[in-house]
Amino acid sequence: MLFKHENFEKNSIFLVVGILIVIAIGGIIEISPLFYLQNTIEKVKGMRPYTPLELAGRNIFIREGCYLCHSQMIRSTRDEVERYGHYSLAAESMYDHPFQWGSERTGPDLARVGKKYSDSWHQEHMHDPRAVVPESVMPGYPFLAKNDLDYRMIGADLLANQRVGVPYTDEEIKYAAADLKAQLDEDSDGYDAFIKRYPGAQVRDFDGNPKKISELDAVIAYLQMLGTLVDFSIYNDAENDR
Amino acid sequence: MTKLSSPPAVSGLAKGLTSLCLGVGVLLALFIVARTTSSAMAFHGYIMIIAFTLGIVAIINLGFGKGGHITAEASPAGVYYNDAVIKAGVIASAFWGIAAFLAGIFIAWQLAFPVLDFDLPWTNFGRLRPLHTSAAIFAFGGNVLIATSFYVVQRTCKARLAGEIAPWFVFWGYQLFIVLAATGYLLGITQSKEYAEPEWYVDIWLTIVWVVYLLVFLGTLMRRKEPHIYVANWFYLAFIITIAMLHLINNLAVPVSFAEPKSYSLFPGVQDALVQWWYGHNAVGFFLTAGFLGIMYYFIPKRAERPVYSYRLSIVHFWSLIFIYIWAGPHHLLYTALPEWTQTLGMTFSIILWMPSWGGMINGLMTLSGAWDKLRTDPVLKMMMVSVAFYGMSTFEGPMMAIKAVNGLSHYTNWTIGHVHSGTLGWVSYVSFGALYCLVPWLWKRKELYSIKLVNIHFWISTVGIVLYITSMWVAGIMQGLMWRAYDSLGFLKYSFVETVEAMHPYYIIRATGGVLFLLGALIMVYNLWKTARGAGAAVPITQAVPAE
Amino acid sequence: MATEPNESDISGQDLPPVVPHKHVERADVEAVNKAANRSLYAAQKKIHPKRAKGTFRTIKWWVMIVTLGIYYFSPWIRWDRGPGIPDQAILVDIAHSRFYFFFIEIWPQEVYYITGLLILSAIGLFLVTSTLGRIWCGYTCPQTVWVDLFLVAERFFEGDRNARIKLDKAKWSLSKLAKRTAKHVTWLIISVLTGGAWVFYMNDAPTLMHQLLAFDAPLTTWFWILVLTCTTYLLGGFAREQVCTYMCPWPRIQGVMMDEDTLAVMYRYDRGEPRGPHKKNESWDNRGDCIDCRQCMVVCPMGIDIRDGMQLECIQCSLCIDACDAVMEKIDRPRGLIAYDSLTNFDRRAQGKPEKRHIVRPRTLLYTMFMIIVGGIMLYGLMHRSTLEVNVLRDRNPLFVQLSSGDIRNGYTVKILNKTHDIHTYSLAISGLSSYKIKVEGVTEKTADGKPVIRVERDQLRAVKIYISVPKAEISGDSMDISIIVRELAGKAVSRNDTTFKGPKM
Amino acid sequence: MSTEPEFDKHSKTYTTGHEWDGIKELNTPLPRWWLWTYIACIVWAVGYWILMPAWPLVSSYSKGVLGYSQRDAVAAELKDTRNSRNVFAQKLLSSNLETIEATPKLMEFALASGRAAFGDNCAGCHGSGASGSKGYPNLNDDDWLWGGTLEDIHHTITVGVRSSDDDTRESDMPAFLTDEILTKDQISDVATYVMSLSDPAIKAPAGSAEIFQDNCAACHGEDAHGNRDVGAPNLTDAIWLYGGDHKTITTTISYSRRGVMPTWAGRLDKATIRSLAIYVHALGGGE
Repeated sequence: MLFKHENFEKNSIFLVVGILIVIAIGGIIEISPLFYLQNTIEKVKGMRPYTPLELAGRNIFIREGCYLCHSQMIRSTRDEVERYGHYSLAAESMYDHPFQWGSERTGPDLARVGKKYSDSWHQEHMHDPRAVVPESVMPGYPFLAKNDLDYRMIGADLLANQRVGVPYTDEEIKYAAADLKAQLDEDSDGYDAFIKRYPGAQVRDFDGNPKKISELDAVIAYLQMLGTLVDFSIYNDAENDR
Repeated sequence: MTKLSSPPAVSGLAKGLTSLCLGVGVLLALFIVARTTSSAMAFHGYIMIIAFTLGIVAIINLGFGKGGHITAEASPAGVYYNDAVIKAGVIASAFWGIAAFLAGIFIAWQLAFPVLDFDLPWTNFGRLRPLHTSAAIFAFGGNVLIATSFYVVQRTCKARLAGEIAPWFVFWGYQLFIVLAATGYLLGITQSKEYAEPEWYVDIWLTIVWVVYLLVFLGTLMRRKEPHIYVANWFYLAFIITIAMLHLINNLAVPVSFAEPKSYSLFPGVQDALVQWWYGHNAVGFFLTAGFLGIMYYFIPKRAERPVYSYRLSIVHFWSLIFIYIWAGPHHLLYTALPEWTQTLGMTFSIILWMPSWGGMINGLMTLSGAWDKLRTDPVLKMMMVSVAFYGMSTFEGPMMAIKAVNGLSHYTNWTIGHVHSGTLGWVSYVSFGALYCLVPWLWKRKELYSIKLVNIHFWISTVGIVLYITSMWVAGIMQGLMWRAYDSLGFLKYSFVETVEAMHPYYIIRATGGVLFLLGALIMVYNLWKTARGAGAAVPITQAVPAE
Repeated sequence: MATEPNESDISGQDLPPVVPHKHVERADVEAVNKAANRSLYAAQKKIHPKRAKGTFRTIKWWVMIVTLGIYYFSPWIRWDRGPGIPDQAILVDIAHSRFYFFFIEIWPQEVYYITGLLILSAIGLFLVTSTLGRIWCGYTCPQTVWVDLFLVAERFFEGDRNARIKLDKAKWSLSKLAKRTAKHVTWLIISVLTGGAWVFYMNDAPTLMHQLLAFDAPLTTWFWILVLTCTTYLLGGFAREQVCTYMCPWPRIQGVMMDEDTLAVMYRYDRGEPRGPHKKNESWDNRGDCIDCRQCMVVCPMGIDIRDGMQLECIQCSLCIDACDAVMEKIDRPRGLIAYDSLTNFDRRAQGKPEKRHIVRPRTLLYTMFMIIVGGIMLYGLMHRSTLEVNVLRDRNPLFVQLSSGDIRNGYTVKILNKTHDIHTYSLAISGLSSYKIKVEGVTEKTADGKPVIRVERDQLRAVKIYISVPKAEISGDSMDISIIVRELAGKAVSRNDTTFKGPKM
Repeated sequence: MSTEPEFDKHSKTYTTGHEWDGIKELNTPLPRWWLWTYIACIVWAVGYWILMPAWPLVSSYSKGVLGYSQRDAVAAELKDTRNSRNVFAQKLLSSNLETIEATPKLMEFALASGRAAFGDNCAGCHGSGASGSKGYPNLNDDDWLWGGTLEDIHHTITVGVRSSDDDTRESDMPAFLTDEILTKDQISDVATYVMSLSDPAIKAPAGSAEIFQDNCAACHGEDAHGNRDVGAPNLTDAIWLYGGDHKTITTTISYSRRGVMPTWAGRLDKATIRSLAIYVHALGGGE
């Protein structure tokens, strides 16, 4: 059965083509169905794209490499569901570019950390993790509260997301910077328009310093939203078997 | 005997065209510097301007005043091998190896004593960990692969590397990629895809470099004077092609603007996750396995002076390995929101992968059958043998950890870290050290290494280091897994998460100590290699034989 | 491909190779359907080791009895730990994540002892291998021991080497069928017992025995018995030497652990060569002591010729030493033609120096030192193992509560782990605060000086919620370092846990 | 350069006849155990594919003979856990509340199930940490509108405040401005008076004490310490439900607040309500 193998050994182009075919098959069969099979993403109520502030927070989360220690994926096992809440659905990350499922848990899973702790806890924890959790090995991020959030490009961020398939409307892209500011102040003029565009979004000053739009504002806004969007009271497990 | 090949020359056209391309690169970089809002991106722009300009100067100087001819010595067999670029690769490998181990040790101590994070952006764990992994995999591993592949493909084809500018472009282009990636992490530029963190513009640069790498390798294969392509080259070729495919697809993204570092991955959530781990797993499979099997297939038979154990096994395990490895990615996503059918495929193919992986191990170690006594006297061979043993152990552990029931316990824990390091410290690093110990005397034309005794000491110190590393992470991982799923008598979870963090402390210390020992060994190696290149001690220069006409 | 040379079963000699004629160009073509080409794989060549007799065989019998004895019987040893706690001396209690080993009891957060053990055994093996070679492989490795056991059964039913070779070649007959069946049934019984013994380490042995006999055991137990039965049967009965040659990583690592001073089973070629048949009364001048009787190969379970020098296949079981010594006695030559020897000694003999056992050398000293350090740390840990473990988790939400009086209250969960086998009471105190009130949910008992008293059942963890309130005037800064001290009332165990007390930002 | 196949003495095998830089290859056949193990792995995988969801198809995927789904499996496992805890739920019902708090096992169970129920049902208003927000009381502190004993809390949860339940808790503070009981100035004065009760630095305007005694003391008490029977809060402490600044207090007096909490009697089973009461009571402010 091996007598023809010489063809590969004597002709480098033949070898290249052979390798290409062999390595392409697995990926094609495993990955491409995820794009066309309808049942890959569950049908849920409540998912919406990130608000500009949350997206900015998410980008800082990525920038600081948080995903290296914190997963955002509650697996469908008993202990994880009991510890962190309902297992994560594919639908919950359908607007994530890139995904943040993580691969290791030096710290706990964050998929449903939203609304779990208070803003003030997050503020202190980011400033000095060991001040609130003495056993923690998390690095301190005191600079987040000091840094002004750079949102000059936030409209372009939303636009890029729109291009990769996140359903941001042109209006949302246009008012991205205004919406970002509106989410920090319930009494601002932009509030009504903002909450219409992002129903159910949490609006308040997240970093405890109303005078400043800091990176910490964005990060806490992002964290407080995580895992809170899908309405599980009307989610049907059986309908979404895959 | 083959005829003496003609002395190498570089054409003016090639020099002109390459310089022109680099000139365009300078203009693009200038555009970035002028337009960007990100100071980090501007910094990268300046680096590129400097690098491209230096490149143009170097290219114009190449063969200047010698009628386009390159200074090179013919080998005894009459081939003008391009060894200069390999020498550069060996030096770069040693340098990046030390850098990677240092970064690893630093972040290991950070986990044991978080005060070492210093609460600054560029010193915290989150930014340094990609620095460690990329330095280890791409900077150290990548340079070893490029250097050895250039060496092996020339020797086993009896032909000079294709191109005169191209191999140097691959080498320096790759170093530029490393510098951009590494400084990017420190400045907060990352797309958060593990082992594919660099942003879009660095990805594009690597793509260019990699395509040239493929062309150089393929071009050399086509120039070969041997009728057959040697098995080591099959593996190198599969590694180069597959990495190109993985890199291109996993890094598809839409940048925010052509002057901004930030981009958004083309794929959403679950699809992105699978594409990433299809990439991530096969970065292990092709970068850290296929490529290094190429090293094994040349250096072990060469050093042991024994024939490769089985040609048939080479064929069967080569094609099986590259076909099946691709399927195993989903085992990184078991029990997640990835559809279950995909998980099943990932798990089952991981199990099937066991024997194809072991095919390489059998071929490596059975090659030593008949040269077993050399193990006692040749520490270089010792290192390569242990690397094959570690390869065997981790490719057994891997399929086992891909079994859902085991993965349920091991995933997200430090068991995975231990597993990866038994592969990277035991297999990848050891076979690389072996290759470096071989290459330095060969390239610098020394009779032997400066000190065999130091090789032995390197070997013993780093082996103890690996033992500390693996045992601590293995036990720690199982402990984490057990504590996370421990229930009390009422069926409620017994431990809060932070209790498991607290329990990790001793293991983090043992692990970091193991890392220090490993680094110590590597430093001894660098010293030994440096002395060898300098011609000290036993490393007396060999006088060059006159090439046969 | 050229045909493989035939091999007679005891051939140690190289047969003349069939080399194609030199001057005729050899076409690069292969006979596709030639039988040899169709065989993709090489069948395992069966080895029929003969029973050896001698010192080392006796040692190996004893090692086998002791190791198998430990394996089969230790789950049945009892160790009284008090009521409600398993009384099995060695027990891996998966359900309760607990490991018992006589007086030692390990909780999941204490598995670092196992790291210590693993490091100790790894370095221990390094040490043993660097001094005595692959003694682990040759004597105590489970694979070696079980193959030995399987060979005992094989020999019992099918006879020794020659009888077995004959039986293999014989046509199928009733007697062959009977012998084979008996052998495999015995192997399977051994395998089932092996798998069975394994599960007893994970469960209370007598209880499980009852369950097994009543076919009432959990499914996973049956599963593990099945898995271990199959692996034992396949590895011990069939795979045998192939495990050591191809699959196990340890031989490779051991190969590199050995150096020129390592004692290993070696043929003393300086004494044996030139070898050749020897007739009685013939002179021993100008020849070596090896009479090429090949008894060393006949007894070898790995199917190798020790006279070829160091080989990766050799597990150093020393049976060839016994075989050779027996022959040497018969022909009246000194024993030890095959013996434990080192490369250094070959050199020394060649130089006319006396032989030397170089066991104490830098490497072995370093290993020993390393082992003493690790062992010392572990021993210290075990001696000072606290029977009390406390974890304090401060509330995250809310960080603090302002009371109607303006006082500030913080909440903590204190987990007290009583690792003893008695019920204990513990007092709870705070240091770092000059004035405070402490309240423990569901606890009313107090010591004479007013500290809350918490009772924890033996071998249990109890989590209590405590609230500390501090008068407004005492608050200094938004975070104060405090310690929660838990003290065993009727003993010495104390645990001090640092945490913080939070107040509003000043 | 092709050479002739050679016989390798050590392995007794021929080489393939190729040579690269001095490296030759033996033509050894594959080890049989290797091939068989390889085949065995493939066979096992095929079996697994038949049993489990495995291969993607055009519009769906092969579901596997066993019809297994890990999400169903974990749901079933969680249900089993809940069922096994039912024993304790029964005990919660049959024991009186004080006994429960005194029995560690029962208490542990009640707290665990109370915590879960609180997160699902109460955290929306009272916050996940029960620290409340404007208009929703903080349940951690020691200030109670309707009483902080276990029995009081249990009753409040059962009947709610201004809910549809017949026995619901109901306070009835008039809207002093809307109902034209007091003028704007009087309200402003009495608001300052109320502030002065908890802050000695504030001086009450002349006559404001009288207004308080005439209009407010009936419910809040002459000393303004409140009256839990009618849900009137203590006005002398540092804790405010809607805010303690002058503007907020003025608004509260002018228009009244009329906070609402639903009755949980019909929505949650009795055992859960008991656990909730115990959980809230154990939050630190319980009396």
